[in-house]
Amino acid sequence: MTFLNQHLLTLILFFPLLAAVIVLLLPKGKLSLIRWTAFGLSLVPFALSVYLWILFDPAKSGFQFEVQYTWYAALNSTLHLGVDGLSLTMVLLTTLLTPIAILASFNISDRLRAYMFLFLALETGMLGVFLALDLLIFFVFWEVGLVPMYFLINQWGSEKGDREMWKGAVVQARNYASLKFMIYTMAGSLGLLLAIQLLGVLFQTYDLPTLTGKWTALEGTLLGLPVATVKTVAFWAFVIAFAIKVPVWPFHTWLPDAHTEAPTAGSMILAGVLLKLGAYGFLRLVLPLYPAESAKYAGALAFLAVMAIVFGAFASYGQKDFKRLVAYSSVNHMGFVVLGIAAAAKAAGTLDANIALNGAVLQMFNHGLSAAGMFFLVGVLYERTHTRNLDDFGGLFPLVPVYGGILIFTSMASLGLPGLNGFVSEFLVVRGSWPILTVYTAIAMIGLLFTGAYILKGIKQVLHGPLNEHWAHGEHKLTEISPREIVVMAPLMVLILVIGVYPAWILEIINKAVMMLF
Amino acid sequence: MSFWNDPINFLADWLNGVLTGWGLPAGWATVLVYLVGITVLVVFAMVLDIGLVWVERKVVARFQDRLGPNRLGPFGLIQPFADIIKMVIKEDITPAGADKVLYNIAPVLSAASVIMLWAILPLAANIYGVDLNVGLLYVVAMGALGTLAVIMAGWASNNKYALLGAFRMVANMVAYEIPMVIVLLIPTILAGTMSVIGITEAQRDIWFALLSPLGLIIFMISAIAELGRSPFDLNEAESEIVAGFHIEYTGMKFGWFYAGELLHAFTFGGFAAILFFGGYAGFFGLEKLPAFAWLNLPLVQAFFFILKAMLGYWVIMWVKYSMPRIRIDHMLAFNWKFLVPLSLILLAATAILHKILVVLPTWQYALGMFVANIVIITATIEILRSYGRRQRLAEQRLSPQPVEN
Amino acid sequence: MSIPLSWYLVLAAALFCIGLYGVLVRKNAIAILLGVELMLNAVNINLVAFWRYLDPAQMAGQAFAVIVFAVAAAEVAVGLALIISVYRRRKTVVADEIDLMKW
Amino acid sequence: MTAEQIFFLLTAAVILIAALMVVTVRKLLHAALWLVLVLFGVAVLYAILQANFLAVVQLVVYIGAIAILFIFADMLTRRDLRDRPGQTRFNWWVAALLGLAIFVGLLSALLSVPNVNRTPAALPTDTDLVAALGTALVSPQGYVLPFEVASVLLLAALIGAVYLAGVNKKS
Amino acid sequence: MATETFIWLLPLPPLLAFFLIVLFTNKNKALSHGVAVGAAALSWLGSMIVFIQALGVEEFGKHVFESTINWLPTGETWLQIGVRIDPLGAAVLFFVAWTVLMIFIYSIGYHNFGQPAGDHDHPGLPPHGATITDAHGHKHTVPSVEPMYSRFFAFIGLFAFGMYTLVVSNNLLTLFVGWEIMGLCSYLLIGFWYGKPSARNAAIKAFMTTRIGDVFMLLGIAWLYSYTGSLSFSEIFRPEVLENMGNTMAFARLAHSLPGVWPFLSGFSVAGAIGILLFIGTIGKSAQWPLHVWLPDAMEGPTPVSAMIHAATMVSAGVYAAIRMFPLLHADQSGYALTVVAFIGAFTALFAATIAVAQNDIKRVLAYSTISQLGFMIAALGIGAYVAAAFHLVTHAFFKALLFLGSGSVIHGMEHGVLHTGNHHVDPQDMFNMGGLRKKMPITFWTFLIGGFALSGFPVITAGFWSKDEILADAFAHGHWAVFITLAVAAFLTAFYTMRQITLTFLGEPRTEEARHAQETPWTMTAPLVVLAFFAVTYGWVGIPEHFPLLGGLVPNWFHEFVGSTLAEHPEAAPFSPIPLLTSLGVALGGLFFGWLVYRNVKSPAEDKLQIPVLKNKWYFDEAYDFLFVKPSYWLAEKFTYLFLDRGVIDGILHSVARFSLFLGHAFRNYFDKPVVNELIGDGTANLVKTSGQKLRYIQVGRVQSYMLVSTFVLVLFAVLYYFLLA
Repeated sequence: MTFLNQHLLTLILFFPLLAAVIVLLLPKGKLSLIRWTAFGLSLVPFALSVYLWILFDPAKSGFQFEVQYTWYAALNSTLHLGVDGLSLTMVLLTTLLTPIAILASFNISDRLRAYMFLFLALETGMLGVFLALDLLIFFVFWEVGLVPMYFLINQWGSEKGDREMWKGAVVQARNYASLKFMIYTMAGSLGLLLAIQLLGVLFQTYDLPTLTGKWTALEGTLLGLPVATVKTVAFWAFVIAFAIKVPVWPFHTWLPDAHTEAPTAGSMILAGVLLKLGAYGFLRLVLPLYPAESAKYAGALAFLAVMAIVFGAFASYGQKDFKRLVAYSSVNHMGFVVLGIAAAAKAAGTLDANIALNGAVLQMFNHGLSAAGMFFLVGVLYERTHTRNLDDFGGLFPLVPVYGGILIFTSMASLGLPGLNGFVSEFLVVRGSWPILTVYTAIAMIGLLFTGAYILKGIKQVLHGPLNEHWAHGEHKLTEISPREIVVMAPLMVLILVIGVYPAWILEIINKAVMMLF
Repeated sequence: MSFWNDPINFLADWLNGVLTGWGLPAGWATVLVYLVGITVLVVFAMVLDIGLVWVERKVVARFQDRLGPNRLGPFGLIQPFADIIKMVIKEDITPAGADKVLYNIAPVLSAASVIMLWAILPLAANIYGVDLNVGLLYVVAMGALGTLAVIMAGWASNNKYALLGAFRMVANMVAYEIPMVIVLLIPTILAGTMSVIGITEAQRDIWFALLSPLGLIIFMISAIAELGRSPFDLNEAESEIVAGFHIEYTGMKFGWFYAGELLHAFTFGGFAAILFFGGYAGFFGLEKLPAFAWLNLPLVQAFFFILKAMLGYWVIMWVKYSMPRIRIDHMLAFNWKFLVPLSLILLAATAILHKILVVLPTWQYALGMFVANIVIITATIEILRSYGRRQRLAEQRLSPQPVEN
Repeated sequence: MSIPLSWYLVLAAALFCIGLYGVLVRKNAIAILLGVELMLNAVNINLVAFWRYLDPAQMAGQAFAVIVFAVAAAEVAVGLALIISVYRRRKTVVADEIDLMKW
Repeated sequence: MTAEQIFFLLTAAVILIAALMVVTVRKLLHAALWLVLVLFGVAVLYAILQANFLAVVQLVVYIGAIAILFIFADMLTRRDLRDRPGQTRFNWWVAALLGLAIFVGLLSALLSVPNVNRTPAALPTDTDLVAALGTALVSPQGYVLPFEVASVLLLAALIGAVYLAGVNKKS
Repeated sequence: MATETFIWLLPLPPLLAFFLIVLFTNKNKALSHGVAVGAAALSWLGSMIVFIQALGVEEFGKHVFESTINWLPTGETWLQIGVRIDPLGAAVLFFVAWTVLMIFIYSIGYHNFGQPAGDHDHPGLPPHGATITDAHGHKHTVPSVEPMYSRFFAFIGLFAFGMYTLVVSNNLLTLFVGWEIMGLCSYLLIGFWYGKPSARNAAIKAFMTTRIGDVFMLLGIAWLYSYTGSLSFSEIFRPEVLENMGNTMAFARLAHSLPGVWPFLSGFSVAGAIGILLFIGTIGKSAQWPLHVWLPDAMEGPTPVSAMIHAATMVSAGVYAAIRMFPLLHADQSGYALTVVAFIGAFTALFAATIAVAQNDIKRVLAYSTISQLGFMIAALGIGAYVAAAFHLVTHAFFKALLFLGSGSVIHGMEHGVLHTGNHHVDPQDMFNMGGLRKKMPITFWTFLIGGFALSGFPVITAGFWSKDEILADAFAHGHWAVFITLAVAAFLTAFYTMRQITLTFLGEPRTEEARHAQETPWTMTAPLVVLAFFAVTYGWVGIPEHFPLLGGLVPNWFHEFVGSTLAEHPEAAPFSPIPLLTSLGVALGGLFFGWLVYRNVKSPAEDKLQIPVLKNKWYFDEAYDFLFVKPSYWLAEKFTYLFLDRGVIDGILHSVARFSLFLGHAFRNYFDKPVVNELIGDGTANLVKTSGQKLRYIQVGRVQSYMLVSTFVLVLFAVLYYFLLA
């Protein structure tokens, strides 16, 4: 037990990798064995992180369960892990979503081992970002998370669909999407790497807690420039990297492509966790490292966030492709996260900022749940009909009542219906950012309005209206959602409802963490 | 030092004295004394061997409900000598195309490999050839020589039956050497030494047979296999390969093989006694009582040792004359798939348990070891039974089912 | 004990060279292996001799000898297996005729 | 010239002669048996050197296993070479010269060992050599690593040999 | 059990019913409605108990039932939520409990429980009726049971939960929660027959239109919360807080930056601004102009739903919230807020009434009348008479529920006829297809009559009279002439179209075959009518002003006392004056009379003088909105944002970057890699190796021993060299 308690984070972090290797070693043909092994193994990190959640003491300040191993002595970079409320929430989300996603991808059968391997590896990558307290490690995992997702999209993405680029040059959509995703993120993280290097070279350490104090206190000139300038540049380097990942308008165009082309489980994880990496980066690195700059440029950030909210909603409303619609909804929702962060950055330390940040973090978690659910439901439909075009559906409710019910429930969650989780976080964000960024918040309301619009559009096109006879009978007959798929949805729905009704249990931890952030 | 306490050294000193008295340099005297000692030992073994011929014949007769030799002398005691004479005067054939040298070396080697075992066989606390601290390995090594002899014989006599027999024999011996070695390690572990004397001394309080009955069983089995006696006597299966590797041998050459085998059997009986029944000692600490101090007298010990060895020998004969022959592949399969794993498990269990339990008082220690062995035995039997059941079912499935119509 | 160390060394060297000779000249692959065995034994003799003569408390010599045994056993097992399988396929054990890899 | 030295010289002579036979004799089986003799001689040398354990192991491993293997292999591959003229390659004299050269080289190297004519050091009386060897082989300060590696090697060799020599069902 | 705890439990039964039905009993119709009605009855019982206990408390306005719990941690503090029943809440709770229960029971009959399943009904479309053969082998077409029977009860269960939550909550947040949940349910219920495109669109229209209001309301809540640091009524209505909010300028900075541009806007105090924001929510919810458009379309839903939405719950919820927020509006120093409210209310009242006059669909008439009645309440609120508003809210709830259910009953009866004749082109909701139904369905007729009179404020006996009269009286007393006159006209129109409706529906002779074969509906539908009719009459008597001639003081003006004590300052009852009384009498009776007079022998729409296109087309509001908002947003969403901005501009930039790098790559490949690296270096080396290999292969004879010989030789060679050269 003591061993467990001491190495809890390490276990959580690296167990998925181990699991991945184990899965890779299984016999090729035994599909169900592979599936169940992957699923079962992926449950272990979840159990561990639940245990972590139980052990975690919100009252204590600073990071907990810290462990530090030497990693790259030459660079004074150590494998330094630790959790506070923010990362804890995210870790829980990640470890929860991974098994669900794996369960969701039980229908995959080609190169299953590789698939599962990538998935579990991906989990380690993401967890690494959330757990790392060392900039270099953070960056490493940041990039590590990229690779498996690239292959997942590129190899297991939707086969159909092309994307014309210019002068009739046509690429297969999933190649296009995966490449865009990869290059875009990498391009963003270039600046990040440089900035990190700058810090590392400057202070001969990458250890986040120690860096924070030194860097913020730094004065005078640097590389022949006034420190303020350097800081500003570094700040933007960080911000752009994370803004691309979140994604903030106008860096968001990779997202709809990637989400649309990724396999169902892939988009679940993408929307559920990967987007959070960016927001988490803001919280963990940008705010502590650049309090002054972020306060200074909060307005710009807020502007972009509002743009994301409004245009995200609009774009989503304008879609004919169901999955793309959901994808854009992510832009819209993550916009609220960034808005909250911006508000917090502007008026750090005030109660409003605190509330806004609570909202932002909770929104991250909630969006993880609802977006994953939505993508999965879209996947369920796609898997049966092999089309995502909203105009091909219509009036499916009588055929699939249960599915319909679940779809409406989840949609409402992402619409932000009070009583479900989305509302709590959005309310907190709005409440927090209203006094700080009044005008932006007001504008954001347009986005909120159109959130309703596109959600209803989706439901209208899929479930309601005259029944499209094509799916009613014959070999196209639409089959009801299967028990396995219900099992996939069940935990998400339960959490959605529970958080919506009584968010305190999770918000307490977030709140404490946020209070300590300032 | 009196004769009764230490006969060998007593005599050796006396002889040494005599020789030096004749004016030989000390070194040479020693060498001479050694030579004499060796001769005595060998002669003793050979004579005993003659006795064994008689015993064997008597016993087999009893097993087969006959009287056995009973004409020559009382109880046919003279019979063996008659046999010897017969062999000696028989024509000594060397088959054409045989490899003369090897053909002639083989029987000698075969007998030698057995006799050399006697170098380390302690008849009593101080009646032995040499106390090797690697005694048990030495036993195995001699076994290797035996193997060599067999194959030489088989090959040299330029006869396909002989060669076949040799192959079988060798396969057999090499295979069963492994469980043999492993089991030999058990007394080694228990006693903490490889020297036979040490092992014997270690059993003064309790026999290893009680500490590791399973070890004893495995040892006996592999010993019999080493001997190539029934049920492992494929090498001379009269029904198929007329008489195995010594088919071509006649006269005294055959005699050597024959004698070697008998002596070998007896020797293994002796080793069983040493390794598991406390050899010359092992009266459960009885001798410590002053009333039983006489048990420590060398000759008494030697008597008891011979007795125990005879018992072991008798068991070997018992098995031989009451068991049918096993097919060669079954035999090997039995070794590789069953005996080796089992002995390995036993070894591991013994080693661990010994380390754990040795701190306890003797009786608890012994009890623990014994129980452990019993457990292993029962487990093995259970596994075998279930395996057998599965086999039967499989066969039933394979066999054509009656069709109802 | 009055045998000088040099005797062992000379003996070993001679044995080694004879083995080498065997390896070089014998046609039969098995015979080559025989030569190899000779060389190994020569080595062992040296090892043990040095152990005995330099520092018996140090078990290095014997330990290495033991390991050489292991190696020898392995080498022979695999070598002979190879030869036999080659023999099965090509009906020859002559080292020079196992030369598919030449141009 | 003590009895022991004589004994040694006899053994050495036997060994060398047997070795020469090994490399020259025409029948491979005889070569193998000569090898056995060599090995036995070496075992005796070990005994003289008071390495009892090694001596016995030499018997067990070499004669009991390796020699037998050789004989088997030979018997399995006989019928080849039976009716061939020479057992030695055409350029045997080159090899001989080389061997000689190396022998000389080795001698010059070996005999340059500091006081090469030393007599053996006294055996430590208190310790049991076999036990010492055992502990040396398995103690982490000692040679446990090479020991384990050797065991792994043996296992690999076992499997490999079975795979190679075994008749594979396909072909 | 303490009353507070009890109040906590009030909303739960319907919620449980919802989950039970959805998860378990949805296969079994009887079980489903059993669960639902049982739940409603439980809540009803609880409400009654609470209500009675509330009556028992002295000075109830001072010590209300309230209990709170921590809900959201915000920094050091917590956001608390809780329940509260004060006089206003109690009054609302009373009618909500009654109407909800009645509607639940009514739904059983309305959805033809017990009838056979339809021949070719399928979920998402209203039942078409089933053919059965009776003993004589005659084939009859009878109403068929609703395919999604259970689902309906699940939805209204959730709906009831929303309403109860809203009523019992003591803070804006949970109020908003209930509010939105009702929004969802109205969406689901209006779109209950989602198979019909019209229903589908109506549902979305309803949701979106109300959501516009909700968004503003959310802003209001956020602002209020951030300003006062709390959302519970008891906190935000503390006089000093209100004082403070009332006096601080809301848009000080704005007004400062552009001086005098918006004197009106800059005049707003924080209280006023927040109040207006929240009030916009009400506008959406209770369908006030300009967000009224959704309500008439909401008639697509089954009739009980219409009743739910219009009478009992949602729209009332809107007014209820507005009344709750009255102190806030009131606190606005400038008084703009109340003016806006009053204006919107009065305008809506008149505006809707005008439309109602020209409608032929029996339910749409009621829909517009609802809008206008709500306008009355809002207007009353605007002139500060929140008690009157509450009073009218309650009475209206009763008689409007009655009217809707009654109309539902009528439609049901007509459907009987339609099934009988089998002519499906006859719209059973068009009043011109009816007539003379009073003989066919007497109970429906009499109850409907009561409801209608109550709606048009038939003097003395009906509840509607008292409430409406009080509003007029207050308007008059506080000298809001504009409001007074507008409302008076509206009241007249109300009476007029009500009578028109009654006449066309029940009086005269049946105009169609269907009307002739209409028949009375089962007791599950009529019983609620009777109960509601009872309240539609009697509830008015609890609010008779003291100074009313003759009747004044016979029964104490309980309602005024009771509800009036909700707020801090106690509004004194308006002094009696004959003018408003006479006005209301006049408009009511006159309206009724004219209505009868005009329509007593109108046979077809053609003969109807009032079918003016502009009225018939509701002043073209839908078209206008469609042109102004819906289409542009589509364009904005699809063309501009997605295709132009994302696909065109942003992706365009990305692609051009990609193209540039691609070009760069090609350049490098063609002009550097291929010639220099590949040919010169790469292939050169390869060739070198290859040729040398060809030369050197001849030493590789593949003979192990030869190799060894050579290597040994080399070894010796080196050894010798070493020995002679180096050593």
